[in-house]
Amino acid sequence: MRLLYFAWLRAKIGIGHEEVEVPDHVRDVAGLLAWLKSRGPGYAEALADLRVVRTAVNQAYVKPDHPVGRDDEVALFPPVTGG
Amino acid sequence: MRLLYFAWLRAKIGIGHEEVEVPDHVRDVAGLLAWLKSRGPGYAEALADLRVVRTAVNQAYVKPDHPVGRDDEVALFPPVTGG
Amino acid sequence: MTIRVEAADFDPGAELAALTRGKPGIGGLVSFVGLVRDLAGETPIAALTLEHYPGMTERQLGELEAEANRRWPLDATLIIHRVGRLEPGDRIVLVAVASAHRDAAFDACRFLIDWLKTRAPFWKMEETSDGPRWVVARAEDDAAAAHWLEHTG
Amino acid sequence: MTIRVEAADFDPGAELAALTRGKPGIGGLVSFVGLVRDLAGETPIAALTLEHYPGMTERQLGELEAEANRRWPLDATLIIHRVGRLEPGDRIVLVAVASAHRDAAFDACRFLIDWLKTRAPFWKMEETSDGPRWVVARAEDDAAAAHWLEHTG
Repeated sequence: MRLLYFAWLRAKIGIGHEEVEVPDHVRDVAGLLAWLKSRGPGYAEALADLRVVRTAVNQAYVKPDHPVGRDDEVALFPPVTGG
Repeated sequence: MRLLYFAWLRAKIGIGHEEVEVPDHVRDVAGLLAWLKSRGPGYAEALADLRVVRTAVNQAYVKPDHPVGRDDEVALFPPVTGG
Repeated sequence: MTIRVEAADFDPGAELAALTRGKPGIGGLVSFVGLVRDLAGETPIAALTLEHYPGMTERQLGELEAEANRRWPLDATLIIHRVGRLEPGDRIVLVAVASAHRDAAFDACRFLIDWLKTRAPFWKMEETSDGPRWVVARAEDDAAAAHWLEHTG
Repeated sequence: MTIRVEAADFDPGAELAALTRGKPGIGGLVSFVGLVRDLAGETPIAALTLEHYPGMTERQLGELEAEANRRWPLDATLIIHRVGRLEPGDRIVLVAVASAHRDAAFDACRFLIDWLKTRAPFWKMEETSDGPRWVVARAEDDAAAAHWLEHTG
């Protein structure tokens, strides 16, 4: 699975993107976020308040119950502030 | 009194402006319009339907009961169509 | 807070750049450009001639600008309206409003063009294949302007 | 129906002229230009850096443009959004909409910038005298975007 991080999520996690092998029990966005939190203090800090984390799967906004699989591109980022 | 005519009112009356001596009984816009109608067929035609005639006295929109005097600039024109 | 009535064409890019130059508090700039259309309903239009009432025009536009500035916190406003003969595709009018916030800029720009269309003494004569004809005021324009009497954005 | 995301500045006058060229059915052209402000609240801002999600940005903006064209009869739309480091007074974004009628152009332009601000994956980092900080999304922007869910102009 390809993971992308933007803005302060990228800064806290320390990288902009990575390829990961997720465990079999990770089936949806909520499961993915829970697993990521366990991967280190940067992840835990970035994902401490999920109210300010948005998720896109394959470049479309999704909700926590959206399924994720090994071929997906999953992006995590704060609420957008362009324009 | 200085009178100004615009758009199709100017075309029907045949002139863009004139200086007139109005009779003493003409005290307001309604009286002025009634008097002007009597001045010839062009005036009568231009002022036949007063619903489509707007009046400005000294460059401000006024209603038929607005007073007019010899030193005023009075303009007659159709509803505006700029922009 | 600039108003110009002129026969010459204007350059929207240069006008917009000048409006915001040296004012770094401006966050949003909304502009409206009105253009001569080639059709009026289904009638082809070869040209328009715009007539106005010099003096009253500037006075009415000045009052509209002052009213917009009373209603919204604006950093800059600009109204340019052309007169004379114009052809399809030609620019007729530019209304531009700059503000710290986009909502104020949008509301004020729309207010200015809505009221300009019903209050500023301009008249259009169209040249058609049946000859010239004066444009009739649109009831929708009156409704758009009246909206602002009840509504302060 | 053009979308561009780029570091370079744009020329609003040239962009607006290109948008309407050769389309004499256009009666109104509404544009919004967003600029970098020198203050965020009361904090002086030295610069902004704009980051985005390449690919998703263009996809989201394309969906917004398609939605605007479903809702209103439009002749042309344009969205340009800059990325990278920008200073106060610099242009950030241009949204322009042309239509036969001004109401459609105003509504669609406002719809596009409202939704862009809440859906397009851009993020701003401000440089202040206290160091860099990420801009926090505004509740007003969510409200402005939500308005269009109930309202078709």
